[in-house]
Amino acid sequence: MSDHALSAAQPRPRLPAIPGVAIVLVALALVFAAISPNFLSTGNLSNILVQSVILLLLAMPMTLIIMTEGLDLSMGAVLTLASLVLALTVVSTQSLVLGLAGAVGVGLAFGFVNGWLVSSLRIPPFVATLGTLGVAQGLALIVSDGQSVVGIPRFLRQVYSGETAGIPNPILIGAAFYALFHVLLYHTKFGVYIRALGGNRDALTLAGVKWQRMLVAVYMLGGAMAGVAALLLTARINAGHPTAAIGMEFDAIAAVALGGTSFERGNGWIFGTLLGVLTVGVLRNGLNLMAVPSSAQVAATGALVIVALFLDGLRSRKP
Amino acid sequence: MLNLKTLVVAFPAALLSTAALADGESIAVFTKNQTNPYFQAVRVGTENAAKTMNAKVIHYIPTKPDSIPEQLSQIEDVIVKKPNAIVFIPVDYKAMVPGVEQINEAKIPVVNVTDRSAGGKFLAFVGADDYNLGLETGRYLLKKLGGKGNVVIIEGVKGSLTSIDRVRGFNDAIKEFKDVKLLASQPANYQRLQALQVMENLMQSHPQIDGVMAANDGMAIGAIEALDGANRKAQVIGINGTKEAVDAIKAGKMLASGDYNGFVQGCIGTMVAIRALRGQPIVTEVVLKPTVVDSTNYQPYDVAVESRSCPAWDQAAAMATKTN
Amino acid sequence: MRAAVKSPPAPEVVEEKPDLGTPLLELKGISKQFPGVKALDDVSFAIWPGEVHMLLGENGAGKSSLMKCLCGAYQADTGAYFHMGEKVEIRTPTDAKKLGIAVIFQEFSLVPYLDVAQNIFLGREFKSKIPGLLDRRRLYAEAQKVLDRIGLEVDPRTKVHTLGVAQQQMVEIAKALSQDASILVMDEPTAALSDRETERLFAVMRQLQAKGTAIVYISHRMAEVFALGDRITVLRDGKNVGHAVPGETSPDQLVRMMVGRTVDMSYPRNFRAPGDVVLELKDISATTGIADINLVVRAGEIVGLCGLVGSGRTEVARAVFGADAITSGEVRVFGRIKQGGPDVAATEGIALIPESRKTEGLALIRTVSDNLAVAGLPKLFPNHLFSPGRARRSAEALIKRLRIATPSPNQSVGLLSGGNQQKVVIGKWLAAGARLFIFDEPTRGIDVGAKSEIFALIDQLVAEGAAVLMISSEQAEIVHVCDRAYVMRGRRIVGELSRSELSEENIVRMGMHDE
Amino acid sequence: MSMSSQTAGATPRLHLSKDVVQVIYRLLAAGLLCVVLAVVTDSFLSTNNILNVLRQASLLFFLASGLTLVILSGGLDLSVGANIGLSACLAATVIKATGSPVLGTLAGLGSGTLVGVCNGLMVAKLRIPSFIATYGMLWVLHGLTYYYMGGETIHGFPPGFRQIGSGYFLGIPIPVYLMLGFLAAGTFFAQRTVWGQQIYAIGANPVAARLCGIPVDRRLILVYAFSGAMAGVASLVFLARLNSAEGDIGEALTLPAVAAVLIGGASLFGGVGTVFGTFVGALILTLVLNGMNLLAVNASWQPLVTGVIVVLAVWLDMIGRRRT
Repeated sequence: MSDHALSAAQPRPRLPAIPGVAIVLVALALVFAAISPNFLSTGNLSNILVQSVILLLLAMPMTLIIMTEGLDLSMGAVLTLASLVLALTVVSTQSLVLGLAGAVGVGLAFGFVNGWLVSSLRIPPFVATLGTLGVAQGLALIVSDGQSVVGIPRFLRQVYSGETAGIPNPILIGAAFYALFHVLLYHTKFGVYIRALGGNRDALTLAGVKWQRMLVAVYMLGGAMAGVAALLLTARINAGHPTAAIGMEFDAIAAVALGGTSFERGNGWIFGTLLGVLTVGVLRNGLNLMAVPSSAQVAATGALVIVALFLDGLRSRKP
Repeated sequence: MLNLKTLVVAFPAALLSTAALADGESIAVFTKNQTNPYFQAVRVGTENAAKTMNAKVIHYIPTKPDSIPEQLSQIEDVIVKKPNAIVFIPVDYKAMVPGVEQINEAKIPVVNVTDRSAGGKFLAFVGADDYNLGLETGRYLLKKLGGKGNVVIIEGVKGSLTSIDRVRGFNDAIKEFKDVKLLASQPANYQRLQALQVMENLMQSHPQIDGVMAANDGMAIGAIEALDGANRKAQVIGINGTKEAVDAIKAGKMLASGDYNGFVQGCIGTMVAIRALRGQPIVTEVVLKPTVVDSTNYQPYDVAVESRSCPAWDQAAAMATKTN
Repeated sequence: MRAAVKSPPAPEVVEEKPDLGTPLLELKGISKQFPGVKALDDVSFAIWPGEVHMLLGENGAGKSSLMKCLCGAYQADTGAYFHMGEKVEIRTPTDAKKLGIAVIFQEFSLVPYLDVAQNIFLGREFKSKIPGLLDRRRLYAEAQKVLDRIGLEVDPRTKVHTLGVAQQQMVEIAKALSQDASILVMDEPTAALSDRETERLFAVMRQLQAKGTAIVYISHRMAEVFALGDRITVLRDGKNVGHAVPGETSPDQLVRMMVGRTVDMSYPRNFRAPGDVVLELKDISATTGIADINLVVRAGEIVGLCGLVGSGRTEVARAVFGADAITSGEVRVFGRIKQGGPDVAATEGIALIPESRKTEGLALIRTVSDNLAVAGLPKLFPNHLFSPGRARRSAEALIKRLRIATPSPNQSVGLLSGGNQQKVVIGKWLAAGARLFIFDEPTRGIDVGAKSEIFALIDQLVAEGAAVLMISSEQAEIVHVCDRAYVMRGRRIVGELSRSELSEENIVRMGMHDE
Repeated sequence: MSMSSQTAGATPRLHLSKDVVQVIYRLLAAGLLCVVLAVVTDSFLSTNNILNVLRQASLLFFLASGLTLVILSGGLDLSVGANIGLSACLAATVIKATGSPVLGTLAGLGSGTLVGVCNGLMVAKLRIPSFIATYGMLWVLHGLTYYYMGGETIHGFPPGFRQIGSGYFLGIPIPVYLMLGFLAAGTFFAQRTVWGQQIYAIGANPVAARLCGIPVDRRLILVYAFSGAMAGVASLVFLARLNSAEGDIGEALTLPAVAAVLIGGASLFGGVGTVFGTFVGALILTLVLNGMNLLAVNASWQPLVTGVIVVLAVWLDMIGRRRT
């Protein structure tokens, strides 16, 4: 290890390495554009973006959580529960604000518990959030008694299906939150501390930063974003459903990994996650347009994750 | 009779700019998952019908079984591709309504199959009456038991329309027999293994179980395996009339299965869609009559779905419960 | 107090009352208890402005614990702190910071994926005018100022993980300096630095001293103690065992105080005629950048491999062991061409004692016994069946032979001191029956007493016919111990020094960069 | 140095390793659970129910035991459930095609192991984090299985083959014997072989293990191959028990298997845990679910209770470890 010192002494040319995910994304887009004439239509591209937003809303906080060397397996289940709470609240009160407050509240509560288990009880994040995954899933089934919640008023659906200034609302929401996360990670203390949480917690302790609180905050941010995503999901499916987003946390984790964020040492970037989410979206969309059988789509999703990580691995191994 | 029921419906064809299409139409078929044999039967039915009518079908199945967001995405993608018509089984009859509305907006004619959607405009609905299927099959079991004894119900996925209606049918059948006692009603999510374990556990709490009503064949067979494993006997019924259930009925292990006939649903759904495109007369609702498959009448079901063939349109139209 | 130093064996604690006025910071009667260990036992300690106060002691003597109490990372169980004569509390790092205490830690407190500037100002970010955001321009400007001050030519936007160990240490120093502390604590700051960087650091220290900054300096290098120190405090077993002033004491006396017994610091060697060639490298180049490496190690000799940090020494060791891929050339071990990875190397009798014990040498959560067995498993259990009893007996024999201080073979190895951990790393290769040992910085972070034990052990190994290749940054060690030495520069071997030519001057001359 | 005085006076005392202490606590917990269930339900203590619990635990244990080795080595295998699906379907096909249970068994074990080897290669050679590599593999396997099965089921196997899932010997189900056999074999492998010890070493510090001359890559491939092979074993027992193969047969089992390993005391950081602990973990998980069924608790509560137990078990462990 010590012997890398010399080479590092000369300032390295600042050539950003092209991440595996970008190569994969461009390759996929080229292939689909060549094969399927509809792929590059404005309608379809906007389609892909709109469909990717819910996953993006989960994958961005997941990126931050993974950068702290954490993981949140409960996100899909919390999203489901939040969506049910939102649907029930909106149906009974006709108030979007109350509904959203309820959903975000549920998310924050689960995020707090996750963060508390991880930071105060020092339970490994995988275990802690596997536990809360079960709790959220159970609560979702109990709250809904296994039934869909319907009768969602029109104004809620408008959140998802409406447009503002000619741009679909979900894209605007996604863009706004992307900007927020970018600023959060690169222009605030919080972002600096997130990388320190994953990279070297002792450094924070010695700098007098109360990192336990930061860690709880990161998980709470994840919960809150699940609450926001619940708004879009509920508006999208026009109902609350007890299994609507089960397993979505794994999609989010895969997108983050695809984007090149590492599970160690606080090495991650939010733009990579955006690319990861889009790659998943483009792949699904393209395969659907090409009418590829569903079984092949399933396998392709798995292969995509493996190939992108393999490409990243190849490059990082070069000296 | 036939002529009365079958009326010409001209408007869907008029919507199409390419009304002249005689054949080669593409039909997008939406099913819930890749694992349940029932949906495979539907898919084979659609393919069979399309083949005879010289059209082609493309299947869209969520990669995650029964995933609502994924089926919605698939609808959006399919709309871009603009197939001539859609045959549609919603993964959730309530939550997929926005998807159906998008299809309607894109002016793609769509036929609803199996689960009746809670909203949206369809050319027709083709399905079976889950409630009556449950009621009839349940009655059949209870009569075999001599109108008395202890029974358990194994439910499907909680909140799914098919499970709710079938279980309601079971319960109403039980109410008709005063001497029948319902011991328990537990969900096993249409999963064989879960049904097996639920049954194993139920046998612990209930030393005498005479009859088992399962909301599908897979669960019924899971329950039979559990009974076999414990060396206990009970009469078991399921629903769907799958090949596996027919084999079990033949072997005397299973009493009966209510025929849900996904194959025919697929056939008729596709026929309606294609006929509408070609400006031919269609029907607007087909609810298949419940048939209980038992050891006396299993022969027609004792063939793989792939080697069955669709009914002719006259026969199909004869089953219609509503026409325009 | 001076009398105490002159009268071995170890003196009792002596009260010290120099006429320097009020100390800048005074610690009185500090004690700190950990489960099973009393890390600090009634330690008192004072620092005056403008002095360099040397803190000496073996590993585990309590230096690090004392420092951590000083900077608020630990809370002392008992004792009091006085700042300029006033009683103060130090319970958190923030308290310490308010008193102007800054610390340069030996174990890096840097965050790998933050850049140099962000690391320097971690926890002290500059707020932008827009609420909640950071002022990045000011951050980099301020960082550049600090870097200029210590002469580190690195872009403040460089991510720290791309830097070498020496540069990271310099960033660590920059981080402490940027706090404009009145009390600066340095824990072996030069351990990873080259001579050039060390010189720069000393120059900065002299500036600080002139400005009245008090410096607490921990070192295992006697030369530094005498070159820099104004006052010396020695700790042993968590107790304050004495004070001294450099001009009035000698290295031997200090060592006696640290160890509590007489230690021979000359690392005696019994030089004898070397045997057959054990290791031969012919024109080796590897993916890690080393090129055209030729060297020979014979049975019964210790061959040194020296050069600056970063000159490619570790890479040579790893290439021999098969840990990094070789692109050209051949490695011959016991006359046979060696190919393959570390597993092949191990079966052929090669042992690597890596530079970083904790991350590369040991499984810290496992027991001493497990760690001692791990390399020798195929040899101890040739039929592939593991026997805990036999593993334990083998471990007990090694613990005895190597004098490893552990309460039981079942102790977690992470709880042992550095020297004992190093013995475990060596012990596992004895169990594996290795005949060629490659030591990479075998004495880094190890106290004086353990050092001489380890050199005695190495001497014993070669006496029994083993061959040893030893990497060390401490030229004195190479000079004392080695039969011959190769010197590296810029990832190539630039020369070989025979026993008669071996001197620190020659090593430094050959190893320096042409500038 | 401060230790030297202690060495001299160290007296040999009964040394219980942390692993052993952990397992004792878990056995106590399982025992307590049994006592509680015996008191609050009347059916728990029947022989049938005990055998029932053991048999259900065995299915979980097969999967969890292979997973334990992976987790010991510091990795994770999320593909085990999907692996069961593919292996069961292939084994079923071979049995159907050849009529030979032996060939079918070989096919199931072979495909399971092959998948494991692929996982191992990805983790060891391509250096993809195991979590992601096996998650990708999960999808690939699902895709293959779905494609291969086309939504059908394969059912009806020879009675001889079915014995391994539903047979009895001396009144005890065969899977229970299999479980005890694999428990003994797994424990022997982990504790009493050189390879087992090397796997612990790899889990505790992979870099140090490599620099100790342990062929880390080969051992990792071995570990994942074992995990795959155990998925193969599980697939065969499932097949024999359920008498049918479906694509999604093992889907719901991955996370419970991970939970069983965690409840059993293994650490996701690697190097800590025992196969016996996992056995007790599987037992505790099964006991809780069995108890909830016997008490007729709504099935919706199951994920919630499982989640709480996982967190509780790991937390108590950590408290225990911090004290020592």
